[in-house]
Amino acid sequence: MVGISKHFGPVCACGDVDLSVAAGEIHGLLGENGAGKSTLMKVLLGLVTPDSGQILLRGKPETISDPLTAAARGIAMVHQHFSLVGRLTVWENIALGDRGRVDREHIRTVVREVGERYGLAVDPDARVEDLSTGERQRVEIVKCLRRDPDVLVLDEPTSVLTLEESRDLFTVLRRVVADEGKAVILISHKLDEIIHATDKVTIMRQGRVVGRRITAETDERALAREMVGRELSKWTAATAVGVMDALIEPGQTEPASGPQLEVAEEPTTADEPSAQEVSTPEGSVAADPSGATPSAAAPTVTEATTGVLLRIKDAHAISPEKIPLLRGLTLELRAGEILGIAGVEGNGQSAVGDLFSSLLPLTSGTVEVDGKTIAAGRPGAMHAAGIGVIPEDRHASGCVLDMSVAENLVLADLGGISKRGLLSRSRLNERARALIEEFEIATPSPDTPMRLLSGGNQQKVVLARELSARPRVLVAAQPTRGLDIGAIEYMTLRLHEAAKSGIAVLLLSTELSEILTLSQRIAVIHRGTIVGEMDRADVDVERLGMMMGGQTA
Amino acid sequence: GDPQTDDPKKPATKATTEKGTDATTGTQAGGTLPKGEPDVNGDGKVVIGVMSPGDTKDKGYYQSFVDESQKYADENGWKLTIVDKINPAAAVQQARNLCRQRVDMVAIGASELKDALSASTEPQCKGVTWYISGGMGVKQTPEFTQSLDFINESLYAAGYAAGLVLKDNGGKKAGYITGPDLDFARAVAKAFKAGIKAVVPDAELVENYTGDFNDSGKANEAANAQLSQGVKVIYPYLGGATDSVTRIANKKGVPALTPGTDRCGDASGVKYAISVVFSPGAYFAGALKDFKAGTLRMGVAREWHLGKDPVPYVKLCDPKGDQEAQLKKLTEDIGSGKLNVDDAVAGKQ
Amino acid sequence: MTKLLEAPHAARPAGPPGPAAPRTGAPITQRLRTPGLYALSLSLAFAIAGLLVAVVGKSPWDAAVAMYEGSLGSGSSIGQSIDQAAPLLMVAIGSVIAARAGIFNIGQEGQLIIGAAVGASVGLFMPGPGWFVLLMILLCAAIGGALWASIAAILYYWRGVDVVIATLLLIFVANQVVSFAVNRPYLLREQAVPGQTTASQSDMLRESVWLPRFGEYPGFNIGAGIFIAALLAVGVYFALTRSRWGFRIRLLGLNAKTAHRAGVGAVVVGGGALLASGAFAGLAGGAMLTGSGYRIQDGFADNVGFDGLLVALVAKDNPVRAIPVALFFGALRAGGGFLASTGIPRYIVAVVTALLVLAVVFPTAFAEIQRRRVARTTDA
Amino acid sequence: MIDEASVILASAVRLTVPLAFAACGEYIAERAGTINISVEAMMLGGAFSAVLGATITGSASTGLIFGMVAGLIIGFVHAQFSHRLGVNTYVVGLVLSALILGLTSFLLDSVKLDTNNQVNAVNIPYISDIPLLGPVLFSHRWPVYLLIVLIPFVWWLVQRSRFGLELRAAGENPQSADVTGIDVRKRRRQALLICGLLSGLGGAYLAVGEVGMFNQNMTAGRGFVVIAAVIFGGWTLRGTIAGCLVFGAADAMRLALPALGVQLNAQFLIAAPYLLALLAMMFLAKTHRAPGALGIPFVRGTA
Ligand SMILES: Nc1ncnc2c1ncn2[C@@H]1O[C@H](COP(=O)(O)OP(=O)(O)OP(=O)(O)O)[C@@H](O)[C@H]1O
Ligand SMILES: Nc1ncnc2c1ncn2[C@@H]1O[C@H](COP(=O)(O)OP(=O)(O)OP(=O)(O)O)[C@@H](O)[C@H]1O
Ligand SMILES: [Mg+2]
Ligand SMILES: [Mg+2]
Repeated sequence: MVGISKHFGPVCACGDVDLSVAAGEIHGLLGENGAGKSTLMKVLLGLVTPDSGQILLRGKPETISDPLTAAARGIAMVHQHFSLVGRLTVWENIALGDRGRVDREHIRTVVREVGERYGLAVDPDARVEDLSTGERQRVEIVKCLRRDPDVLVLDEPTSVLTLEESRDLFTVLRRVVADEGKAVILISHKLDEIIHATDKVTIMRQGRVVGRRITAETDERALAREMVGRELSKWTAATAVGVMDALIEPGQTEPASGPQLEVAEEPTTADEPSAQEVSTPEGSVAADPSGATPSAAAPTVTEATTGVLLRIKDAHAISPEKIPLLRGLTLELRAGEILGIAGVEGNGQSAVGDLFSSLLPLTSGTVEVDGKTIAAGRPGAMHAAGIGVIPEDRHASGCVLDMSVAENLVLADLGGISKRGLLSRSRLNERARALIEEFEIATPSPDTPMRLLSGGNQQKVVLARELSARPRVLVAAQPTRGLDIGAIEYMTLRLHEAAKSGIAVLLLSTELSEILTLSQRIAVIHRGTIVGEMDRADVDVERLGMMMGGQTA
Repeated sequence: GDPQTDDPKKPATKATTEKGTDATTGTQAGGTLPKGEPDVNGDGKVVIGVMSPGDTKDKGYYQSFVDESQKYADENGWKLTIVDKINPAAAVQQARNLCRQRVDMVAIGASELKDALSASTEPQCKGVTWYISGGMGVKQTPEFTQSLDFINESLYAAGYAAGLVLKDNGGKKAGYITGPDLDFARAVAKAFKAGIKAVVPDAELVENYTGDFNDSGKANEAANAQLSQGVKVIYPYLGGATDSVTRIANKKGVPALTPGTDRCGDASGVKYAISVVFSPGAYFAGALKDFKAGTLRMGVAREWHLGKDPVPYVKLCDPKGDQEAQLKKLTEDIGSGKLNVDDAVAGKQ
Repeated sequence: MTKLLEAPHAARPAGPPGPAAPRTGAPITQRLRTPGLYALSLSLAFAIAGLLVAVVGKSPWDAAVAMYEGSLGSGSSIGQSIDQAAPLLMVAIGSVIAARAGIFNIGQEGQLIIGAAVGASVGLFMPGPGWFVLLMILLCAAIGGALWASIAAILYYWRGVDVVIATLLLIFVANQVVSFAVNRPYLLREQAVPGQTTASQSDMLRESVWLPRFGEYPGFNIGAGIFIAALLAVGVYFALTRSRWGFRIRLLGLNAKTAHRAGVGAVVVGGGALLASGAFAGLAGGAMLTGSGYRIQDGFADNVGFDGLLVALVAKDNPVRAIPVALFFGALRAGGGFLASTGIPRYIVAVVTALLVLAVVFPTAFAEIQRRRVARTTDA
Repeated sequence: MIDEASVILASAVRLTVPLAFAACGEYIAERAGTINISVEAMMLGGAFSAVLGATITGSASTGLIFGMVAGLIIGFVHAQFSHRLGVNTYVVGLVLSALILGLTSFLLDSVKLDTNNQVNAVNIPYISDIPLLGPVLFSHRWPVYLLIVLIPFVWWLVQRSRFGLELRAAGENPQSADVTGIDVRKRRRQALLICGLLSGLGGAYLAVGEVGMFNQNMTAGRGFVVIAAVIFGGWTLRGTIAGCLVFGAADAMRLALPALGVQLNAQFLIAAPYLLALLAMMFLAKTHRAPGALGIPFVRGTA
């Protein structure tokens, strides 16, 4: 790919990008969220028409106008968001991207063959909606491989997988590359994955290529630096890019005394619990030998830790399709602590988020705040009980893109800005101005439609709204997903502050690094229930990974 | 200003009724005579506005109203404005619109549109003559004239004729197919049945209400079902679906009756055995004649009796044996009052 | 649920920030294009209609004159147009409320006739002073419409039955319910004059419960319905834009999940919006009953429910904008009735109305498509 | 008894056929994601054009083709407005229904149409003489046999062909379908065209098959019964056809019952298909799932 450029309005998703991949190699494409990785690949697949640039296959220029042409040219892609149709069977989904007559027997045989060849067994007659996430991804890969592509693109394939499933996947990829001489492009922003699985790596930042490396000749720190574009504090880097090793063996490359958050203006951040813990793990453990009460090292929190503020008891819930989401989840949260819930996507984290968003009723079990049971699922019940939520998908449930910033800031609390059922414009604006200032939201005016704000600022609006309601519990689901470094730092800082002010913070994340950076206590969720809990100080990544994969080792 | 604003539940006070025997007479007592008939508004031309609730191309009831008036208008160089398929809820407004077109007469084809009469007292309709083909509780006021016929008379006679046919072909079942299940449609069936029973006492009448005068698909199926159950004479009391039912009956050789018009010599490809003529067009023609002569009086109801007046009548298209004589006798008995049809229908004989 | 036209937010390309297309600095030709398109598509609609009139051997010019005469040509015509507009506007207001809450109620035709039937029962059987009974008729008609809509609401919120389909099918059920009632002497059927049969309709309401009329009769005169409708339109407009209730409805319509989090229950607020739209349709039925026909019969609704829905569509879900649009549709209906009285088959009016609606939605939709296409290429 | 049963059943078949043609079309449209409420318009337009065609050419069979073309044109207009211009599909459907009812009624007043022009009945030799089954199944006008071929074909088209696969994907999960390279809006437009074609054929069959003439609004709400049948059938072809049979048989029963001496309430019977469809949706909503994106306009990039 030569000189590929693509703009979305003012956003430059790709600017003059060159990328070359040789047969027989796994090529990593590394970059932060929004760096333009997916867009570049969509250009290759014909899903996005580039403004300029050329695609050369085996030296010959090709015009790829749609995915079918791409497939004909031997390019296949496993998308970041699955492209499967749930109600169709596996074989039908696999037939979907083809042309010509649909030959069921043939496709079923092919599915079995491909499955055998690469160790990707799937039942061709199963309905996709009945499969687990891991199985679905297998279907996606089979769908690509059955066409014997020369180039296979995988867009963040591991974000929904357990550690073990990821390893299996990389084994498959190795086989694809080694035995069949195909080229694989692996998109990721997880450094360890890139290091472990790829031969070469291209690093993108803000739509441009900023580096090309032979994987064996580089290391995570160097990659991280290139990816982010500046020397990062270890902790920020870790959060942003997911280098777990660095978090487990602290203090080796980073001076322990260094500030954790570069943008931290407030000196108080130095005392932050997680930082304290990580930088002096021994101290932390020593100060809290019981291990049950976390983060004893942070003095501001100790008084608050005595009482349990939020308690979920044996919660069961099912989806509208009758699929169990929660199976006996039990959880306790104290004021002033940050509890991280780790887990692989699809194991009930979203359900927990939905539960606190009042979106999910329980079939049995209770949610209590301060000992008072809350009617789960009733509109606004959780909010009324003092639970603020930064939802996982802010577009779906966090904000209203077609309302103004001001309106988004007051969604749930109309009481303060209205009189006898009528809204007061002036009070609305007054309130919005105050919050915009306090939370440093970059917006032209309070009346600007939410849609026009950048992702980070949208997230700030959500945060501002939730915190301004003075919640007792704050649930943050994937709070930094899709944000840039600056926004991540800001968010991290705010969550710490919130905990310090006595709010009980529940952090839901699929990024282990995020969990490790922020939490004082870590619980692991698997198949809708908590399978284990440990103190931040006692974290053993292997064990954590196994628990996330379902083994209660 | 509505004529019916006093308690609507009170039965009508009997209007001046003309018991005429001759449709062409212009001399009658009672009522008022609008000046200058037929050009009552004095604009030098005669315009008649015709209002019909149904399709005026239905080859039946509604069409006959229009056809007669069209014929008459053409003969006399009058202009006819036809407004059909009027929703009863829009009747008054439609009548007002006609008044604003400066018509000399508003002729209402069926009593479903009786609410239109309330416009007759309004200033913009001042001087216009009003005519309604009556029945169904139209209360007489001084502003309009109406023609009345009597379902029981013509339908009893129709039933009688059907009975004669049944007797001849040895059948015991007659069929009746109509659209919506209306009070009026039930009354028709009742009189028709009584007439049949007068000839064939153990005959049955199969009544079908398809729900829609124009749904020929369903009417056909009703006919198929009836014919398969041994119905030997069939009465398609329908609108647009009439002919398609008769065609099916023709194929099975089962005689059919007409709903309102004389189609004995019909060349349209469907054959009727009995013409039941209670055509509103025929009554209207009588009124138009008076109108032309300047003798049409408002405030009176003109009654049309079987056996007394030229219409209504029932006619066998291919009479056999003494059928014609029997039917003629019945007609005369009804006309002379020897047979009280209402009692006969009510089973009080 | 879908919104009228298409959800405006869905029309924009997704993806985070940044206006999708440069709005400023569009060349003048582009800005003139939409009005030009309107002119073009409207004249095309009229041309087709004219052609059809010519086909039956009448003069299109005379037809146009008759349309004008019947809708705007005189005081009484204007009054007639306004009278026709009143129930359309009421239906449209209800449609707007539902659409803003993200619910597409398509069954106004049924809600209207049920409302009218309930109103008719009240008007016929409730004793009391005229003004009081009139108020009760209107109130109960609205309640009747709301109750009919509530069947769809219950089916949706309880069993997940699609609102569009349920409200649509319920129209046919409503028609039969009313037909049943006006064919039963013990229910609403007209009292028979002895010896005579009756049509399928109710008795006429007594004059004291009719909606008052203003103006001198043969000239300009209008019923009170339009004042009620216009007041409601303005009131609902303010309620939607200024009140907490309106904010909640909007929130629900724009993002149901966020609304739920914020304590806006879909069942209460959304179901309420659906009921409100049913109530407005029922009220329209009550207004038709007490404003012009004074009795109910088969075919009473006469497409007012559907036309009202189209008014809301053309007014782009804005109750105040619906006022002129309803007047336009009212004029079409009034002019159409008058046109029929000149002997031109009345169906031409239905055809013209349909063509005009298509002509009105075409330019905006087309402009939107163009905008999207331009956005794609200028982004590129 | 056998005779009566065979009469009712044969009548049920005749009442079912126009519904079934249109229902095959509506089924395809809904599987592609459109609740097409202009079937009534397509049927009525088809019925009118069929009689017009039969009048012009003198051949009722050619009339069927006219009917299909009329349906196709209505489908085309609907498809362009709702799946190209993005106008709300229900609004388009409503407008088209009003337009076609008006247009056919209007033209009926000004065009002289044949009133007795029907396609031929074909009694299949020998088997049409089998008692009960013979007259019920093998003694109809020839388009009825077309349906016998059409149903398996539609099934194959939707369930087994590439087109059908893509169509279902477009109705279930347009976003995924889009990523896979399927032109969702195009598939939906094509489905509407097929729907128009088949609904037009259904209306045409009613007019030049069963009745032999055209009356104003002669489809009398059959299009909405068709929609009810697809819902009743839980969006499967089997169920849809079964739904048509149920509604057709119910009508046949109610029209035949008086002849057998039973009279039921007319209003209730007319409302019955709609009530049945509502009940079906109520009780089968959980097992019979509608296509995932049914009634949701597709806009690229809104997942
Ligand atoms: N259809 C679109 N319309 C507008 N902007 C878009 C569109 N698709 C992507 N973008 C923008 O282009 C930029 C690059 O997006 P892209 O999806 O390629 O990032 P990425 O590197 O894949 O990020 P991630 O790791 O989050 O998947 C982002 O700023 C994104 O918001
Ligand atoms: N007309 C037909 N001809 C032959 N087989 C049929 C027919 N209709 C249904 N079937 C059988 O019924 C099965 C289900 O078909 P149907 O059309 O009802 O599927 P569906 O439920 O609509 O599809 P999905 O399962 O994707 O929702 C098919 O696999 C086929 O074996
Ligand atoms: Mg991406
Ligand atoms: Mg004159």
